Amino acid sequence: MITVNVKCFSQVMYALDTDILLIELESGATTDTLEKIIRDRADGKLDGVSLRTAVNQKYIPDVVELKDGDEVAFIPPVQGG
Amino acid sequence: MITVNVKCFSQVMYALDTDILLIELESGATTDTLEKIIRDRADGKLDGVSLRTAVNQKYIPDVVELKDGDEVAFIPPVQGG
Amino acid sequence: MIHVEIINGPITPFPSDNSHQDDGAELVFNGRVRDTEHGENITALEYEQYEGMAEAELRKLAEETMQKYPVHNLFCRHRVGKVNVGEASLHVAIWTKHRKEGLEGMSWFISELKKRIPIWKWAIMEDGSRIPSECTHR
Amino acid sequence: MIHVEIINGPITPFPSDNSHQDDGAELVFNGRVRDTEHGENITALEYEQYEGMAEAELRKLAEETMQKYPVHNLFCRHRVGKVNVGEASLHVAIWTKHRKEGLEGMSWFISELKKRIPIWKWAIMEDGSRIPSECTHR
Repeated sequence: MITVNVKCFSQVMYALDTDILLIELESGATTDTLEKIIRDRADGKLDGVSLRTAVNQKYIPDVVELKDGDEVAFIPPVQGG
Repeated sequence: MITVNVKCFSQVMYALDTDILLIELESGATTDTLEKIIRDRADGKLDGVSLRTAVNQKYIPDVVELKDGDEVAFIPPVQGG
Repeated sequence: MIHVEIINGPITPFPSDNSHQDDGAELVFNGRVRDTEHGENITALEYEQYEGMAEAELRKLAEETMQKYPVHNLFCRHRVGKVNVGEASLHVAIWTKHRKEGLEGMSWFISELKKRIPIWKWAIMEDGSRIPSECTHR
Repeated sequence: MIHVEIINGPITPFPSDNSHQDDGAELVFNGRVRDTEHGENITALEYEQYEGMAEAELRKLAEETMQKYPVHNLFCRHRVGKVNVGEASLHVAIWTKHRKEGLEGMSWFISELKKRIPIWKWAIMEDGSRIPSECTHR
């Protein structure tokens, strides 16, 4: 098993009512598995919200395997400026 | 006869070596007659220089008849900014 | 040269001095908080960032802008926390030889910033409530 | 609101304050004198104007810009006389609701200014000589 930190911002924070989650996953679990878990926890509140994945503070272009201790964020549409 | 003031700027001033000319013209003379006089005085130094005409500090879109006391400028390419 | 910063508190503009002997064009943008969001009156926006990643992405974006456009200097300050109506949340200054590339570089930089820098905003309404602001992506 | 001025002496920037409650975008352009003209080193440019007409044309152009683009405020100062390398000869500030129209309005305003405002420049060379600067129309 591995543990990852999920950082939650904006709509994700609003949907899950927390800014950080510690989640245990099977070894070899990937970002899309984790995204599904997060979306399930949001209980529909993230339906239709596009999320980009960042691992260890970098956007990843595709699905990657997670490692123990990774920091993951599912980034809802940004609003800077 | 009418008298007009011709204001000279930039290349025109450089070509005629003056910043103002008083020119006498036949009554009914037009801006293009005056432009020809100015270009002749420049002795070739304004050949190939495009000039826009301003009468009483306004660009005129076409040839107009001049009146006594008019202020005329043949405006070489501008360079503000 | 690049200078990017995410700051909590009012933005001090970058100095506009006479030291840029080869930069004919200096372009400065201030993005200010408007008094309405989606037609409703607000008193402020509160900006939230992904700390660390936001500044790193901003730096990466500044580097890309300078690769894509002949920009000599790109300075940017983005504010987080509460920003009252009228105040600047974003300040960007770009120095280029000619204005054309400055305008293009500025336009591209801000468009991309609004697509990828992990910063979000919450609207502070007149009654004091705090609601997530919708994404506009403009 | 329009504010245009042709001045002889250093340009003081227009104030960038927090009073624009409905203008999300504030764009400022400074056109500065570069240290070369046509590949030769210069120490300054000297700007000459058609007094009266230059400011009138500048006002007309500002009005046209505000008809063509949704610009709320357009302020412009153009300097005449000797302007040393590095100093600003042109200062333009535009306030709009969104940045897109500000960038477009700024671009159009300066392009047109360079086509029609009766201002010319002379290059002051390193040896002190003063020669007419060629037109570039960029």
